[in-house]
Amino acid sequence: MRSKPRIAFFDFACCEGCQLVVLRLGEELFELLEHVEVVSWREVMTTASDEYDIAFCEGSIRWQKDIERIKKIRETAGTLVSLGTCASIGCHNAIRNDWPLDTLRQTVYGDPEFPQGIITARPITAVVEVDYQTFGCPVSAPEFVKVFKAILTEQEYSPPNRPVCVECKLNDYPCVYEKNQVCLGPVTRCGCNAACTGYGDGCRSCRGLMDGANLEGAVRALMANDIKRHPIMERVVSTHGLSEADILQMFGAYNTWPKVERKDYQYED
Amino acid sequence: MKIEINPMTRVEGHAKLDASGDKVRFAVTEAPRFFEALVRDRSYRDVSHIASRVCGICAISHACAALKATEDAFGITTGPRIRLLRRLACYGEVLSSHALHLYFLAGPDFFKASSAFELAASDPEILRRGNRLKELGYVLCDTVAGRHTHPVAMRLNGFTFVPAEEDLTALLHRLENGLLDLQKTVSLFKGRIPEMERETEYVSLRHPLHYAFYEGDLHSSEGKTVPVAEYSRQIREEVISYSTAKYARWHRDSYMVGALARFNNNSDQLSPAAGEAAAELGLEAPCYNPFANTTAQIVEMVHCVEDSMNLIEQIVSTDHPAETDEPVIPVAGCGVGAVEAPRGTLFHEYHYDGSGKCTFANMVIPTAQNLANLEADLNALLPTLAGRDKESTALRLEMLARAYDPCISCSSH
Amino acid sequence: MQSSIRTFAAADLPTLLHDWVCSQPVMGPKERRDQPGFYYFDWIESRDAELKRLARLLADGYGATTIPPKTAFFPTREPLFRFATDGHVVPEKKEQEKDFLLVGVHPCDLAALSLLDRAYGYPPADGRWRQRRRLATIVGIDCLPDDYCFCTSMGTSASRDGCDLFLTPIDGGFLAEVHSSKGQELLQGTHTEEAREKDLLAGEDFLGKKIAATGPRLQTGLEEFAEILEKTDLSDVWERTAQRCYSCGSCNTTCPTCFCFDMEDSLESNLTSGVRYRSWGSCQLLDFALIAGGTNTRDIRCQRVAHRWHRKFLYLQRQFDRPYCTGCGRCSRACTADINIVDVCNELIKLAKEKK
Amino acid sequence: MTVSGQTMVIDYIPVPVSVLQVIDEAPGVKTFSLSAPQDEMAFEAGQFVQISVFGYGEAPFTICSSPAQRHHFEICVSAVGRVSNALHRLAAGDRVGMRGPFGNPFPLERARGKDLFFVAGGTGMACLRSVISHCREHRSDYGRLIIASGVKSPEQRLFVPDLRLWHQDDQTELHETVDKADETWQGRVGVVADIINEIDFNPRNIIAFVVGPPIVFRFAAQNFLEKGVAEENIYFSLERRFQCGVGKCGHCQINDLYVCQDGPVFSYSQLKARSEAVEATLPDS
Ligand SMILES: Cc1cc2nc3c(=O)[nH]c(=O)nc-3n(C[C@H](O)[C@H](O)[C@H](O)COP(=O)(O)OP(=O)(O)OC[C@H]3O[C@@H](n4cnc5c(N)ncnc54)[C@H](O)[C@@H]3O)c2cc1C
Ligand code: SF4
Ligand code: SF4
Ligand code: SF4
Repeated sequence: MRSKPRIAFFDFACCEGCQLVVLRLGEELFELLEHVEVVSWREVMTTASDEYDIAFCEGSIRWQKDIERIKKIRETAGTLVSLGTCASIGCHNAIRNDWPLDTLRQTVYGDPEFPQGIITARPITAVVEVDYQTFGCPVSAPEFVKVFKAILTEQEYSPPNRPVCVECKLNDYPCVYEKNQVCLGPVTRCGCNAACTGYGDGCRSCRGLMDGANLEGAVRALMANDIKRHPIMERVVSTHGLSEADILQMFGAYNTWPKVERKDYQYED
Repeated sequence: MKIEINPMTRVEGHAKLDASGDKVRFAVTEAPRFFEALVRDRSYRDVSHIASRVCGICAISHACAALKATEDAFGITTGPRIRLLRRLACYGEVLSSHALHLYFLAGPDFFKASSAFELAASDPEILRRGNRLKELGYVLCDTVAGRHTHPVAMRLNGFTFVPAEEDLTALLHRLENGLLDLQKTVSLFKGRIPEMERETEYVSLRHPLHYAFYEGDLHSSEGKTVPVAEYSRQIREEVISYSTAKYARWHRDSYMVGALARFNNNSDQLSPAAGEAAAELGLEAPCYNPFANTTAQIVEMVHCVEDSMNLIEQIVSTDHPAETDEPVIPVAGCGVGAVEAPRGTLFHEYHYDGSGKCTFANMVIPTAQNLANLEADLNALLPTLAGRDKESTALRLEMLARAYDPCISCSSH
Repeated sequence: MQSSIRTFAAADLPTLLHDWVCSQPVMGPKERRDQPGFYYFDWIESRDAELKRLARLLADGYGATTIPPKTAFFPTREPLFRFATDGHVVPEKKEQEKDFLLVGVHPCDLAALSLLDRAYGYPPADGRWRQRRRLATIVGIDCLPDDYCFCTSMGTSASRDGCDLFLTPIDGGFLAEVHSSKGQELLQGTHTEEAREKDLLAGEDFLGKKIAATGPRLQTGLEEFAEILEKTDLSDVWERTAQRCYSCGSCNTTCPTCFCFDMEDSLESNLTSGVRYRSWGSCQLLDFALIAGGTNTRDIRCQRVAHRWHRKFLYLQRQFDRPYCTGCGRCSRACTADINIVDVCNELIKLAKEKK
Repeated sequence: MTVSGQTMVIDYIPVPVSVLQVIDEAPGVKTFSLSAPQDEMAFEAGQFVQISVFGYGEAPFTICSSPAQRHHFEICVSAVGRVSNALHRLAAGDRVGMRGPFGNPFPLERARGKDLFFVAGGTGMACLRSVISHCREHRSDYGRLIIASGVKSPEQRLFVPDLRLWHQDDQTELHETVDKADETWQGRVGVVADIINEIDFNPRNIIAFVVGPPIVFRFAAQNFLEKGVAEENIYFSLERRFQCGVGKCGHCQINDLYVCQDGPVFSYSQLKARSEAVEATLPDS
């Protein structure tokens, strides 16, 4: 048996909700931690170490200096995990790229120049290669646990390429469309065990679009127009009266980062 | 002596503390995420969900403040059952957040441990208890709002899901056990809080009928009470060159929000067991010891647990609907919403156009409001530490900063 | 066992249910309290209120459950066995090693269970399915269609496949067809009477009403439909359908006749023991036909859509002589992309006619 | 647990078997010798077993040892994913789970008295070794035994001792090729399907067994067909990913055929009209 792998948690710009989800695992976390040695975790530990084998990184890249920091972490860690949507696909942080930085600074600080050193917001996956990706805002606890175990047992983990609908059905949850709510579940990567739809709220795609998601189909299904619909969908579409822009904005809430490739983006780095 | 603590550990978010000569500075280095800008142009449907992402620890408070502000803007008055359920969720959040602070963040200092894990190595039961209390708070939130971070079931004018009566009453038993855990918590922390005294202005919400968390008017210990909608005319926010969080002041150069401020302003409304806990801990209003913010948190935890039982009974006996399929009709308008987040008064303000798009947003975060006061306290504390070595001075300064339970990613949002 | 037809009064139903619940575990339909109109199968507790609710659903009729009753025999996710990573395996104790009763199964779902009997019974038979099927006593109940039902086209409107007792609501009570000795026993504790001519007519009347009220219809016979699928290039319809389809799999995960599944090992926190689970699969999901090396034999949505129809109405039709669709309409109800199975079938038929 | 067909009921519970020996075959490829459950393993060449590494999952592997060998059996595994990588970390003494054997074997009855032509691309040899061993053990039942084996590079050759044997004695005609030679390789360079064109054989008396990646299937089929070999005499053994091995889970379907039950050995004539048999799509169609 080799000695216990050393693990570290790091955070970049985010709400630190993912770390809370991890901490909330309680007994299960303590059991999992038996297999490792936690050497750095700023939110709960004072001591820190620059040597670790497995790094969990939460949050998005925001400062210029974050780039160096994440590269350093990548160099040190044998295994790097992006924790949650901020780290994997940018989350709400990336929405800010829709705006010029001066406008943002003016809006929030009343000074177009302050603070300095801010760059285009991006997930850590856009800067370094990660070995495991986890999604969710906050990270889906079952997925974190799965990945943690996969790492310790040297398994691959491919994020599920199936939509949330599958988990709704396997849990026998009513579809929220029947509650006259808009849901992005049919195009969103599952793995959250239908956390939102189980409580009657539509999925907001916090785990990001799954591969091969039929976005055009979704726009068509949700947009107010005169295609023939079955009664449930008819009610949803007529009450919410969504335009294409509304629908795309909904998808964009967590999925804005890939759009950074757009020509009209202002890069600030 | 030059002290630099960077980054501050066992706090939420990135900050650094440095002391050189007789001056201490507490700088927020967390990257701003520009939430006030990024909700602009977005639909009212998304606002509370985006807002809750400001902070993982006080997600419910942000969601509530955003929902209240939006409801205010749209002229919606929520029914009594909705308000009761939201209050319950707020209690859950206060309980979990305080438990996190007490047992995982600040706690280890009182036992000379560097982390909760180290603490657990010597006494696993302490960590287990902390975990149970934290979990109890989360379970309250889960039951009402689907989950704590980030709440799913809270929506404008109601909930997308309402817990069944059985689910609510099932909590009662856990809450009773929670009170037992809290008794042990009181004895554990009693007498361990460092002494210090610096009088300041204490600001919180105040409600005529109950110890305010979810609703109330804005109240200052200077003797002034105003409706929350007035907040921006009363409180001035100011950008500081070395910090991405803004500082705030009202009547004086700085003021304090959070558990101690609430205790000082509203202790007359505490539940009976909370009052007893305060007495046992030797906490009496007004208390001018900022370290006692931690003590006040224990008292508030007792209050939250005890009053939750009360709330559950009220919720079960009110059959006003809280769940609704009816869509909200947006109207052009401005609204302000304030709640007592675990760390103090939180304000959200939004303006909407007629189609329900957000045109302006402002969020005033408790930790930001506390920063000026924290610095003043640190500067008052430093001279009293003369004669100590660097390490113990640093630790004491750090403990004071932690006593404020700063929530830094929130403060720079 | 000779089949006989009896009647009993509606007022006796709650006591009857009470007897059943006291003698064995009972699974039956329930309505979600926070969402009226949403039905699901679940274990029935012996509380009065719960029995009253069940009696009401049976007497007044209830709409199709989203998850079909096959879940009683093949749960959405079930442990297959526990293992230790050192190679030790322990069969998972089956939850329901006892006999149990499944009540309130609609005719189309009875037909679906018998289709799965064929598929899972095809050698080598699925032991779990077979075991649970043997333990179950089934009480069917007749129903009236909603906008999505098309059982008449699938020949399942009057199915009694595999049921022990079948109830038809008639004025003031139920017609109870006894189909097995187990079914007979179920009636033992209640006062029943031999069905009279008038009762039998009322039963027929119910079926007649049901058939008349069933709107959507397949525009051709089933064997002809299989032939169309086999022989015609239908890509126009597949493509049109695929433009809308999300590949979300809800059509499969709600279908009473779908039987594909996935298996997954789940390790416990000690990393030395765990459980292998099996859960419902769906051929509409992107990864379903992924093979080693990264090739996916159905990576284009259109291929997956076509596969669904081919499998249901052609391949399985040829293998088992029955289409793997009962006309329950669940897939159309569940589809958030508004893909209606009957509409698509009829589009296919229309295209085939045009091509001729 | 017996040969499939006799196993009438299945509960998906594997039986534990021990790893007896692990042989490094080539980079990324290992052969595992496994103990037979109850010391007796009855199977026919071409059948596969479902191997579980507990905590990782289950995957199908063809038995690559001779059916005559009954106390233990071998599988040859290339590390591509979850189960196969986990297998590669095992050592003698470890235990894995086994279900099966399953699937249809190579049609050796039909092949009696015929010349047999084996084409193996890459790890395809893993699948053919068992049938080749069987034919050598029953040498008099068959005519010529022609083997064409192609790998990417010399180090990728599998079962080198067997190859040496097949080369040396006169029971088999072995033709080896590599895509890319190195200093150790003096033999043929080029694609394996071309060997079909270079050898004289009587197309009317040939039964061909082809196993390899899709490209090998396609070109081998084309070349055999051009030589005049009948469609029903060209056999493929196909791979899919699946869960059950017994025609229930649905993952392995090639149109209406189940690889696990109707296959994995199929004749070209069975596959050619089936759109999902990507291996049988001829290069020019
Ligand atoms: C009848 C039969 C006989 C076989 N015999 C042999 C044999 O003798 N030797 C042998 O080595 N192999 C054999 N195979 C092939 C072997 O079963 C497969 O390679 C099997 O997938 C290995 O399982 P695994 O768990 O290691 O790989 P998996 O984890 O299943 O991964 C296999 C491949 O699938 C892809 N993949 C998996 N999941 C995803 C995803 N979510 N997204 C994208 N890509 C993904 C990857 O590209 C990976 O390369 C046989 C297959 C069959 C059907
Ligand atoms: S609620 Fe959303 S995710 Fe769930 S089934 Fe309906 S559309 Fe799919
Ligand atoms: S339910 Fe509808 S959208 Fe989903 S896979 Fe089936 S046909 Fe496609
Ligand atoms: S295919 Fe659709 S209508 Fe047919 S049995 Fe399945 S769910 Fe019912």
